[in-house]
Amino acid sequence: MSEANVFEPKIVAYVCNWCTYLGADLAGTTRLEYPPNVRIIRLPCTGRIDFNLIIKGFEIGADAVLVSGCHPGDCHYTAGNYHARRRWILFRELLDVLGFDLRRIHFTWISAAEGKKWQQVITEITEETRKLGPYTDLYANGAAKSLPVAAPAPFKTRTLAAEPELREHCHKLLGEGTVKVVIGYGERGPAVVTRADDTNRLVWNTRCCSNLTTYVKRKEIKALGKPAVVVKPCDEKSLVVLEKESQIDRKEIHVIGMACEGVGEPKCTFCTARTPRFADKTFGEPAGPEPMASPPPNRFAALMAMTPRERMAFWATQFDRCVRCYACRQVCPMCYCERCIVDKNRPIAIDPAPSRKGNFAWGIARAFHLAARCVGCGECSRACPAGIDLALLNIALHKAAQENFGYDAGVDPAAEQVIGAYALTDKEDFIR
Amino acid sequence: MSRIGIFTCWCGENIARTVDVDDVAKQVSSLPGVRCSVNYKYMCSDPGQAMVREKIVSEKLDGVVVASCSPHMHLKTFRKAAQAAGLNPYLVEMANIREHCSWVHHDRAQATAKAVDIIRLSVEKVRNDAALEPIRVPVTRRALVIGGGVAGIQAALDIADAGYEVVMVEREPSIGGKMAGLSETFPTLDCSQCILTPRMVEVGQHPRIKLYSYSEVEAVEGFVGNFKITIRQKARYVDTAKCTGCGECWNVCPLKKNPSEFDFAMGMRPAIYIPFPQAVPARPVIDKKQCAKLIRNGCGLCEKKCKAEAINFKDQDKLVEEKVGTVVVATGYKLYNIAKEQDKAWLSGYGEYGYGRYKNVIDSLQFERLVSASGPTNGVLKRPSDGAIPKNVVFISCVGSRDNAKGLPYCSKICCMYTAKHAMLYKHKVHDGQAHVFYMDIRAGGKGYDEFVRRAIEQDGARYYRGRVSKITEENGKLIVRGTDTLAGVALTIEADLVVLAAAMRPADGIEELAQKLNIGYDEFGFLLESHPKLRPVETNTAGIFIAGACHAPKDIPESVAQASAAASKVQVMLAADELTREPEIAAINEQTCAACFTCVNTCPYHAIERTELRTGKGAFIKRTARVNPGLCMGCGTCVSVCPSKSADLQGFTEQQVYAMVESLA
Amino acid sequence: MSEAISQAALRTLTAEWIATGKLVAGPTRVKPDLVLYSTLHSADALLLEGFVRPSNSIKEFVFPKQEKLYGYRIQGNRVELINNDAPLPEQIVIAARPCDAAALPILDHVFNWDFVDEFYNRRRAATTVITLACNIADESCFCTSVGLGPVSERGSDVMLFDLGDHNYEVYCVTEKGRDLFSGKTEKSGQTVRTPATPGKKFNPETIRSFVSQHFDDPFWQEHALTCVGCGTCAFTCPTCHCFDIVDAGPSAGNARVRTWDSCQFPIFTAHASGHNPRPAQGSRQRQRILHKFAIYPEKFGEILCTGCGNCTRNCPEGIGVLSVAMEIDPIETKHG
Amino acid sequence: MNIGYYPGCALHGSSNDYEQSLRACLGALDVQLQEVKDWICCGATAAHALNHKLSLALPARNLALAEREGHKQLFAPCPLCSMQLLKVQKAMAGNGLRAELSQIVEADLRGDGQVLNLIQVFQTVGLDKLKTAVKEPLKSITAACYYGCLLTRPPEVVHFDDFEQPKSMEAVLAALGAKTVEWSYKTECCGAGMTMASEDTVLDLAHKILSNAAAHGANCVVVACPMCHVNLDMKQAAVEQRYNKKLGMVIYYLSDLVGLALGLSAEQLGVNRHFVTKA
Repeated sequence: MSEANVFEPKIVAYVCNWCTYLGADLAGTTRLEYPPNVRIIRLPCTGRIDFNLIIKGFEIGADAVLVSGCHPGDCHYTAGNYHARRRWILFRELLDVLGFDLRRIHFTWISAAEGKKWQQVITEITEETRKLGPYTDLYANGAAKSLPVAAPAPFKTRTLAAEPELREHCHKLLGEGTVKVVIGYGERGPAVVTRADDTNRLVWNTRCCSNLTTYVKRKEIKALGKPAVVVKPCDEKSLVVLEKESQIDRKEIHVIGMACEGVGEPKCTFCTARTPRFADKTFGEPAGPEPMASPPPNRFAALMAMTPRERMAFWATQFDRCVRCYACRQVCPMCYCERCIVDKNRPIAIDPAPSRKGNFAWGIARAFHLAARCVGCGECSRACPAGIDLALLNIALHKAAQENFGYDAGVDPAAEQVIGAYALTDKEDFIR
Repeated sequence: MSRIGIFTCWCGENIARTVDVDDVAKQVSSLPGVRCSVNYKYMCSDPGQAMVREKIVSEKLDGVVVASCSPHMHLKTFRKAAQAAGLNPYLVEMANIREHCSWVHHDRAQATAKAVDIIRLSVEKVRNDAALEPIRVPVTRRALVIGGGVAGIQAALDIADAGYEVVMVEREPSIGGKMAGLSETFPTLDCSQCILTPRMVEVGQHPRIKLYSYSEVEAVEGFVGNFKITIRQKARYVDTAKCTGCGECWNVCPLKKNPSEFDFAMGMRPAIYIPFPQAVPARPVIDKKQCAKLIRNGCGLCEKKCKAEAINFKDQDKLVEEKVGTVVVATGYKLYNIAKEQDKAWLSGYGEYGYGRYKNVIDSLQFERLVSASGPTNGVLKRPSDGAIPKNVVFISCVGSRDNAKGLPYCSKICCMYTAKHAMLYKHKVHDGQAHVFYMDIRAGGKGYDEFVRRAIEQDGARYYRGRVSKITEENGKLIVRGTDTLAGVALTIEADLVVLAAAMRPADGIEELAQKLNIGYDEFGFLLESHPKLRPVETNTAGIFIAGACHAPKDIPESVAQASAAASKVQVMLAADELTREPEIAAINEQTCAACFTCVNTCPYHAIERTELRTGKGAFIKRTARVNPGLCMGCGTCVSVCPSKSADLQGFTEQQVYAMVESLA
Repeated sequence: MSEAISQAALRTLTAEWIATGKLVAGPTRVKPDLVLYSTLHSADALLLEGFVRPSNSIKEFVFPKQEKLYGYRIQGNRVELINNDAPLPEQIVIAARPCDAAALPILDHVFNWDFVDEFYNRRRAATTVITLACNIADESCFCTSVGLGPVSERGSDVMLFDLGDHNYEVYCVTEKGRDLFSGKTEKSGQTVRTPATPGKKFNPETIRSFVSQHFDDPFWQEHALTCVGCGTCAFTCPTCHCFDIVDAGPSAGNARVRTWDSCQFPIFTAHASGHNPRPAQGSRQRQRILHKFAIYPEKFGEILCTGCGNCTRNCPEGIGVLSVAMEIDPIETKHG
Repeated sequence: MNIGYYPGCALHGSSNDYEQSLRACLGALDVQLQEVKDWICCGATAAHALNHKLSLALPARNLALAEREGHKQLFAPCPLCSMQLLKVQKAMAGNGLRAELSQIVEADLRGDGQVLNLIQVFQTVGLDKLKTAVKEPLKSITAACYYGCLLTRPPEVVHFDDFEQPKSMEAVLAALGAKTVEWSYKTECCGAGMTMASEDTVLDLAHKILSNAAAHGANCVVVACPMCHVNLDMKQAAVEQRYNKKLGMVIYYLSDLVGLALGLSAEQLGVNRHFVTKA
């Protein structure tokens, strides 16, 4: 029988209770027939519809996911749909760079009066998806291609001129008790110094990679009292974000800014500044001209030049290497949750096992939680023992935030945060 | 929940026609946590509901799924039924297999399969449902009314007459607002003061209204039912308790030549004054910028003259606190300033009309004073420059309004009407005079409004020209008004003795600051935002705060009064009980895991989440956290989405529930 | 006289194994600066020189990062379990490092001392380890400090020694190994090149006594201040074997799965009550040293560390067993 | 000081008395006018009615010439010209027209130069400097400053003074020790556009302007526009005849009065060549 081999797409629809759900009710009361492939999940507002739910939809085998709510200005809760719209703008960029098939993710505004529109939308989506066929490309690594990687340039560890002044300054700070602890660099990596006499352990050279701001939020460090932290121009931006998110009190931290000559690949691919701007004390001479305001997108461009299928395959091979050591999370200054969503087990939003599915979900959650927050310090990529190109995801979202909201995390302390705000003018060309 | 009962409804033929109800009931009986599964012709009928109640008891059900129509149709019905049987109503969910299934599909097999899935979703929701109790918020059964204009007065009296205490705060020395200064009102031409002043007196004497005149709202704390308002009583230098309002002071005051705010500088007042004879309270204030005693310790005549010893030059601003349960904002409007200088960068004035340069170019409120029986000229229309009776008066409407070039695109709504009124009043006072009106459109929608305009034209012979005035100049005492009559297609030059400009309406000064104190929204022009343009027109986004009158949008008196009464009735609903009960399906924050990034605080459309701290019993600091105020949360769940650690969750739509639902479709 | 094989022949042999459906794993270069043990899809991908050691370890072939223990199905109020007895292919790990191979006997103890772990043993039995002796070491290597060395045979079925000019001496340690190479090698007169010898950097006994006696020493807290608390050290360690058991929900096919876990995570010891017996990073790092140099040795009589140096190499902040041990017992600094 | 100078058609024709006045007066202030070579019609009055591009291209070419000669400032004594030049600058700002116009006029347009009208020239010289340079304060002068239509309009193009109640010319006269009157026709149209088409209109407008100035006690009218001058000076006789009243209102170019105050003679300035010379 031919019936049997007709592909019936599975479509998951997250709809708002006040507009689209009622629109679907109206379609019913007016007996507007449409394909039976959609499964509706009713939520109070599009504002409640989180990105994890869209991912979860695909994880359970949906061939397409629909998110639908009230038209702008009609939100039952006045602004939920605006907040949602803004998140979707960013989230679509992330899905795109991950190689998701955006033809399977639909956003619509359907009012309680638009039973007809609901019928049309569901019919269209079902037919479009039927044409696309089952979503077999999801997380498939078949078409894997690798990205052009520049062989790491031989990088000399060179002690920089500012080292003695730095030590002297820190000696003074601890000596006079201005601060209780100095977070700086030592021979082997980060060094935490609490005694003035130990300040000679501090170094300043071309191998000072770590973004030390990640320590100011750690319990163990906080316990020691007022810190001084040594920052490079790229790192100091994290402090701006941390203060915006009321994680630190800038006045309670002594920031020592180091003019930077670069600390080698891959970190410096994301370099946006060579001179500290917010430091309490600055050492060293800025090397050369200020670099361009946005990261050189070479590898990113190469990735985006691939087809979505190839991109997804690329990430599949990358994420297969993930062992969930969470180094990416732990080194990130912006990851300060007391209980990471991946450690939450009721419900399990992200498969805790390092399955490909789970690793995608984790990669997506990590990246999106950094949307319009990541300052591009590149620590995640540096720390990953499996060499996963995590920063590429952050770049995608950073670009999206810049292009859509003119927002550059960590640059302007006064700028309004992107998530948590909205503008009536936010684009919605992707919403039908 | 592991003892769930599923009740599948036929809805007569409505569901059964396309969905194999028996099969559905059989299939869903094996879903996780399901105890029993039955079906019946009409679940919502009495026997149907009885069946639900009976099963709840007999099967000791701890969850119920009714598979029938839309929850918007019958969820409340079945929750009531369950409650009657002793089951927490929030453990009841519906599966919409009618509107979303049987009515929109015809293939029986597919519809049946879908129905099973729809029920599966609801079962998962119930399995993870929690018994919820409605939220109860204690209510201070008093209301604050900000603004003592006609809207504020109406709201205050309605609320007070309903038996609740009202606190009224008025910025000016007297209540009455703009209406108290109007001459007569359209479309009836009854005297404005005649209808308003009795209401003012009522307010002044009402046992349940506490009036703070010459006072402003300093600060607002708390939330619906429990606001704490700090009021600044501006130094009046007159002890209102001692003062008898005899008037000796203002009669004796030598400094009588101060432009009167109430008369919009059309008249003068002493340094110690009451704005107008019928003022409420009828107690004077001293203008500290003009009083010789206060400036250079001179004069002091009033003090000597006052037998009641009410004058107190040492008086200072006082801050007082009032606790109220709800707030009505009725701060009214002001006129757009036609002159060049503006209070907002995006506004510009009309240099070409010479307002502020030519004495005889005035705005509509000034004209009201000039024709008002209680006005500076006692109702005799004398032009400002020389007191002559103007024989030709030009009225220009839409000055500012509907003029993008000046920054105000909106229609001020009342100008068409009062301009017609002005033309009439003028004719009634100056029989041999001629009124000319330049207009863009005549917008006279309203009971008896268009007839009124026609009367102005047909009976009182006002000449209406559809067109704009390009320029006004002054030639030897005459105002040369140059404009066009676009209907006749001719350029007009009118030699006028007086020009009256119908300036646009703008919200009163300080509205933005007040709105920020109250946490309510305002549009780009400063008009306050209603919660929903159709369904919640007098509510704001902050529960317990309502708006009335021209602070919301340009309005005439009847509209303002109607909205005021609407707001008052909302207030009464809220104050009717000692407790507000609110739907428990609201957000909650896990304060243990909250990382205190406060993104939710910025996101919440209702300002329902606050920054707070966790402390030990002894008060030692543990951590900072966000906390939901159940009195304010409306349950949209936007906070859940922006919370990275998912420490925020929405009761009734918890993460656990939603994920369980999606995953059940795997 | 010894047996030898050319690199070309070794590759051909590897290709044969792959072709015959064996699961063959070995070092591959996944990025210019990253070498990992991974499953080989072609013999060409096998990397035999020009690196110190892969950043991961061979434990994942006997103790994978995720192992499905069983699946389940829920019917009404009943739960039905589905055993996971999917057949395993024979696997060969080629060009393992001695410090990796030596970890297997260590893991054998753990997975058999009281509860006999079928999943581990099945994989272990199906695995043959061909070890390539080290002729290169870096500052993080310290096998000699824990009683092993660049040519140690421990845990290997076959030893390969680089003879230069792309030839390897083949020395079969076990029958398993011999079967793989019988008839594949030729006689050779060449003698073994001098292997790399990383100097002895500390004395494990000193470490053992220190951790046992200085349990509450502020040293631990101070030393851990720069630790960010990730699991890199444990997950790339050949001997670390702590695991967690998690439920992968319907979207992951309703399974109970064993995954790696690390004592460096705060939640590793977090109680449901919220209490955490190892509240600070210092106590967690101490635990790792304690386990490796005291607890495990007391139980099984050997150190839970093969000196591979992965923890130090992979730590984003440059911490590791070596850095800790050398602060406790800095031999180099003591005796010049 | 040297500034680029775009005379426009009028100053080389009907209003060459204006140019004479300018050169004399500015010369005395040591301002050298460097006439842009090969300048063409600014397109005012006609071009914009025929073809929008043309109305931009004509002034664009003149700008290009000035830019090529390296003039940072370009003085156009006729408000029609200066407005045209400013109009094209505005049109080039931002949108792609710059490229297109550059192509049309075959020059790489920058459009960053500063276009000056007569009053602005005096402002650039500096009113204080002017004040000190005055030799014979104009005590006898009570002037009505007449800006006409284009000196301040359209405001979004010229951005000069208050377009309804300008004051800048008064300021210059004050520096010269002259009195000025507040009157109503400062920025009214003189009918220039109708000069040929409808003399009635012109005479009517001129009559209003002149009599309003007189009514406010002015003994002369000051202009900074050749068109205004033509309509108020040359046509004054016709106005007097038509409305049959004596006006005798002397019409000065602003530069005339500055010149006189600096001690130049009426002859040097060409004031004697006006139609109405003395009341």
